Amino acid sequence: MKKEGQIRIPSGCAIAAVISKDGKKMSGDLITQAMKPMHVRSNGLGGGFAGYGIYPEYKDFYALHMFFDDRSSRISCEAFLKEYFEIVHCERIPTRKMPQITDEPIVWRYFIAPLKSMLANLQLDEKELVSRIVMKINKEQNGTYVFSSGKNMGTFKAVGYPEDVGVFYKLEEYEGYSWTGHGRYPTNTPGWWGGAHPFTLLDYSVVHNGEISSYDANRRFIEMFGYKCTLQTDTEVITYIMDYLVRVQGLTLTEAANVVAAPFWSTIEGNPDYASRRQFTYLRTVFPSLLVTGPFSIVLGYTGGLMVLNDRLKLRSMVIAEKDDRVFIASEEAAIRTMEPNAGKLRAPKGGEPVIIQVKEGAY
Amino acid sequence: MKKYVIAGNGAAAANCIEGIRSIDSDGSITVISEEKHEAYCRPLISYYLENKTVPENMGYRKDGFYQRMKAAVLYGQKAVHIHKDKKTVGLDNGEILPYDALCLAVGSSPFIPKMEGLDNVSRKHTFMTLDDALSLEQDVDENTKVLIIGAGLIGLKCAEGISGRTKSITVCDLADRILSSILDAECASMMQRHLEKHGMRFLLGDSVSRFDKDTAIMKSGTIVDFDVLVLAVGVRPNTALLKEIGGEVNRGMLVNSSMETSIEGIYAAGDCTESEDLSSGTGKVLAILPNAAFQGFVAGVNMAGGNAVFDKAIPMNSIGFFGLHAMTAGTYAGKMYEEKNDRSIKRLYTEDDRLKGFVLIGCDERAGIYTSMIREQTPLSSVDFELMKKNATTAAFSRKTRTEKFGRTV
Amino acid sequence: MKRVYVDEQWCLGCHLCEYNCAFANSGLPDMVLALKGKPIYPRIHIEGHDKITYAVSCRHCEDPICVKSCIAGAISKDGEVVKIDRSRCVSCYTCILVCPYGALTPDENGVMQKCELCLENACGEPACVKGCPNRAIIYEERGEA
Amino acid sequence: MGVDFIYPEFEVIRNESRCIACRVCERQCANEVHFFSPERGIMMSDETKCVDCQRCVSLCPTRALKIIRSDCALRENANWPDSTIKEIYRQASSGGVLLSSMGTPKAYPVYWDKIVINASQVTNPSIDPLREPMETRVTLGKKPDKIRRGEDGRIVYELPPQISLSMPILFSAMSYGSLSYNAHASLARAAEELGILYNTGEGGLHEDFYCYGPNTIVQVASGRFGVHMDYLKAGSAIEIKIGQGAKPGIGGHLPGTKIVGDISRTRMIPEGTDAISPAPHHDIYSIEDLRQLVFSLKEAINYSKPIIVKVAAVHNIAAIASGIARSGADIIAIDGIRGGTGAAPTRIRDNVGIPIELALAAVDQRLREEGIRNNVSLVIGGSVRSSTDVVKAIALGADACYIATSALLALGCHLCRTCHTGKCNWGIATQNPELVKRLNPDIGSKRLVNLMTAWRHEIMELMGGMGINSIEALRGNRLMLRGVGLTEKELEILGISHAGE
Repeated sequence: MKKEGQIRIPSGCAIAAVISKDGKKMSGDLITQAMKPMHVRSNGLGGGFAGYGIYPEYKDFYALHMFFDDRSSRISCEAFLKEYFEIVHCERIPTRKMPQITDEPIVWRYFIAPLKSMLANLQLDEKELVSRIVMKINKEQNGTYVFSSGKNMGTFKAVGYPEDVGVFYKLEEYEGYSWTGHGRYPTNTPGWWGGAHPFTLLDYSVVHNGEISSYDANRRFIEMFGYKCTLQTDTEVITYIMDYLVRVQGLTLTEAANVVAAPFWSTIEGNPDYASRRQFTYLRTVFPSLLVTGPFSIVLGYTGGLMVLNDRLKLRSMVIAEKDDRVFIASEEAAIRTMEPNAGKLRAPKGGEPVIIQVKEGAY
Repeated sequence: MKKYVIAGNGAAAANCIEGIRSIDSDGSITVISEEKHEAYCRPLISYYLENKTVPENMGYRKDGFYQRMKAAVLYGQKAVHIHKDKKTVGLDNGEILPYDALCLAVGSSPFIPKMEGLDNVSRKHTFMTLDDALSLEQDVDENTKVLIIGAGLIGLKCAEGISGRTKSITVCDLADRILSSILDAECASMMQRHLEKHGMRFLLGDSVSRFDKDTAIMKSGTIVDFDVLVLAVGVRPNTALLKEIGGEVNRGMLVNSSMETSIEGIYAAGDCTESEDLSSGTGKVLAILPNAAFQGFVAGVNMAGGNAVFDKAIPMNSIGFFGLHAMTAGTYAGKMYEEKNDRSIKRLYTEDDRLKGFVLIGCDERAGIYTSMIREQTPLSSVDFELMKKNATTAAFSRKTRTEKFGRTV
Repeated sequence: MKRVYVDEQWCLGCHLCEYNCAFANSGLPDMVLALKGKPIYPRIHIEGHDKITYAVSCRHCEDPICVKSCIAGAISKDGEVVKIDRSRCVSCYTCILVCPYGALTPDENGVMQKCELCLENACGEPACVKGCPNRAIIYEERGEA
Repeated sequence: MGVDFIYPEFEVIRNESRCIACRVCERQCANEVHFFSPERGIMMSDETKCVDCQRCVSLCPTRALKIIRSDCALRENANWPDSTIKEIYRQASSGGVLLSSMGTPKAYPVYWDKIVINASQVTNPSIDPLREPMETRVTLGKKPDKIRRGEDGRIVYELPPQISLSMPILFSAMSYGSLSYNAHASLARAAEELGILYNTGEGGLHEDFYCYGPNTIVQVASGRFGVHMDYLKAGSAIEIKIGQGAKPGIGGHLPGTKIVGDISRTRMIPEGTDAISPAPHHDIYSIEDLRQLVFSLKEAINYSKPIIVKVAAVHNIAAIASGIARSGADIIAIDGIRGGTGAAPTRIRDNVGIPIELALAAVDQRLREEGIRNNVSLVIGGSVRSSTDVVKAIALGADACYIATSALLALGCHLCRTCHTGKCNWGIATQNPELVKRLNPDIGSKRLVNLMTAWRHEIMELMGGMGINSIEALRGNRLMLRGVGLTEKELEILGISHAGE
């Protein structure tokens, strides 16, 4: 049977997220609990979380979370890393032994800083270098997989139900201002840890529920720009698209959302505002291949915020609620109620309408 | 409510009723009908004798015409006097009809020249009305010898009409040819040959010197025995009604293009009138049905206060005998173009860049195109006349004209 | 009113209109039965000269001269449609003499016939229009000249 | 050898019991196959002249006619098929190059027919185009590499010239001269009504059709016929034609007999002179020369419209396309071996070039590998026969498809493949006014609009089935395709998996 990356595996999912607009830290237990009422949306073949602000002591370093099939993979990978980076700190990521989670690979994290000489040599900025090296490892180094690479954030994922994965990774020991969680329902996979969500590149993490019909159009386009879709998952390609649009092309998150979930031409033409019409038309004309069709609901995590986005037909559920400084997002309201029974302002964003929750400047 | 009176009940009268009703749906219409029939088509009487139609089919309009038109008909009555100042019409039964507008559609009457011994002829007929035809029918069987005086349209149609009923028909005419009013010698002779093939005998350039009972002694000395005599020498417009009250009358009543006579409120239409022949520019009695119909309708419209003119009268005739049709129109003036063979003759007369008239014998295809050229006075220079003269065809018009004719409502 | 119009620009001179007309007015269910082995007497005719062809049928004039001229009262306007009551026709050909389009023609017995827009035969709409391969004959409402 | 008899290819079968001798067949056959025998009172045929265009069959009001292939055959020989032998006879008789029209009849693999399309089931909802918006609009042209922002931080809306199509189809180049005036009028009017484009081909643009400029691609080919400033400015795009799928590597030849009247005026050559398009452009002997022509044209029109470079699909098409993509061209058009022609040497048409599906897949992949796919749009042609061919082409990576034969079929073409005789009974590939008038553009344009509307509906249905509601999301979406009965190599080139994988 082919595993993730050798074949494209569509899957349905559960999503939850929480963020404090004031940048107040929350325990990872909160997001773990949120996944419980959505148990039936997963099938035990993948769960994961991303937390932001969890590594304050290493916040200036890229935190690489990695799976190794065996020790030798780790040794050779470390050697490779050292060609480009200074490894400031590395360790095995703490986990619990539990019957629900089995066949675990070796799970490590590295806090690294790019070598200045290498940056100058390759004429790259450090983000570009980190992203290229991550791609290179994932594409070329068998038995090694980088599943998190941002600063002061990290993802934790495994094959299993998400509520078990949270316990497995001891998330209650982490504190972050923003968390996303994901439970997976792949229709056809042997279950591979790397295939679980969130999917990340640098500090972008994506949790996604859906099956995008534009997948190969998006993939074949984005791969022109150095991205390698090794997993063949929607989440991966969406992450790369967001990275490309926001980091490489310099679009705002809203603009990027208007590319990915572009308004229909008829909607654009009916827009009374000339400036908006022009902008929408321009973005659709320039990036037609980055339009994502088919059902999806995603939460994009990044340093200092979250963006929620549905496909333009709103073919997947996604609700948002608030309480005080906290904003809650989930596939189902039940997940929100688990995190905060008294959450209010419950709403379902429209198809294609990005909702961006930004942490106060300086609070993260 | 206006009062309309129409004297006469032929094609002109029927069209006059329709003309009035196209403008005025309320006014009262009274028709004075000398004959005791609804309006019928007089030219059909020969076809009746020929068994090509039956009286039920001879009505000029469909059954119920007068009811639909809300017109009252006084059958068997005749207008005998008009009081133009009182605006009344007096009938032969003494009745007086007031009118606001009067139309004289009184037609014409057979002209019977004085002939010695005529009074002693036992069975003599004129051939003008349905009653004439019905009475003639009674008198003719297969052994009847018929003498018809007059080889004009009426006489010959009568001859054709009874040709199936009797074996012996002799037609005589003072003129040296048949249909002398519309055909020249050559054309007439072609028609004559055709008629002779169907058993007619002709005595032309000859006339009855006197009758000796049922024998005609001709000027030439020829003696013709007959059983039935038909007098078809000609007709005269009935103009007396107008003439006696000082209305302008020539051979027929004179009318303007609105069909009004010289007396206000009195209109005239049909065979009793004289109209200007557009093709010759002269006044003529054009006693043909289409003229009567146009005139009657125009008179009716104007009587009811509408505004219509008819100024495109031309002589024209389509007359067929035993399948050979002769069509004529306009005047035979100017340059003649001719095509002929032993079965047909075509003659077109042109003058001043116009088609003036034509004779078509045995070549009637699309003849109306020629007729309309005469009526519309189409400049020959605007058509491909070389083509047109060989073939009556709209293909000879310019594309633009054709587009107008065929691409629009006409 | 909807009338039949011709556009000579597109007429191919294929004469199909004549056959479709003759068939439609034959009252027979099959064209072969209706037309095989006999001359046809259609109510529409291809006319033309040189390379120009076009179909001519009754124009249903506003003020039809044939109606006024018919000596038998056989031609009338029924609404906007000029119709002929063929049982009354005596074949005098006066209508031929007056029609400026050459739209009336005799049938095999010399009885006059004309286009009545197929409104009362089995076709129900002008057969010439329906069968014209190049839309050179059109049935529609148009303005006056 | 005196005897050089080739038995007629077709037989005219006339059902005497149905024929009413209306003679429509006789009047409609420009080849003069049918004639009436007054003596016998029946219609007869001279089958030697029949090309099986089916005009008579189509117009026969009693369905008394059919044209069938003659079964008079030479002795069966797998190595020497009948057609090959007869071609030899013809050449032995004429001493000339064999000429043909339309696309090759040879049985090259049609990869479209070996590719199947995906649909959503359970995991992803299909979309009903009757209920939800379904977008088929495409914009062709080079896309900018980098978004630029002004000093106020707002995006600067700079964009190379684009052309917008309501659906991913254009009418391919067919010249006025090879096609009739009415065929061009039909194409132009349909393109306007549909919101797509048609292409002048190398015959110039008749003055009557300048009004369709926004829906016109003007072509500049090696003969440069009809090219002048107003012409270049008239359309929405300029196409430099390097080659054509039906005859890669050779030029064109419209005989002087066809250069009459408006054709001569439109082509700007004297009446009666042969219009010879050289095999190469004599100012393009290399890729850098192409670049110069591209930029000359751009200068001429002030960089206001995209430049298309059209090439035939040949062996190294991927590399050629890569070169063109770097030449400044905005759009590459590729024409496959099965593409049509008004006239081409038979041997070339039937043997030179490669199938469009393989060319498309190779070019799209190559341009992506080089990261320059965004530099150009890709239009492909060469027997796009249906909406599914279009969907498959788009999924393989085309931005849009050129159709020509399909459009001509809509206009009445029956693929008798004798365009080169100039006696097209359907009024399409002829200049004989009597024949030209057989194509009424009112009908022609409507039929084209119908065809495209039908295809568009089908495309939308297929997209909806795939859960895609914008054609952009289908472009290059090869996962939506699977091969059936293809070799590993073919699958590899097409970049698709086999069905079941």
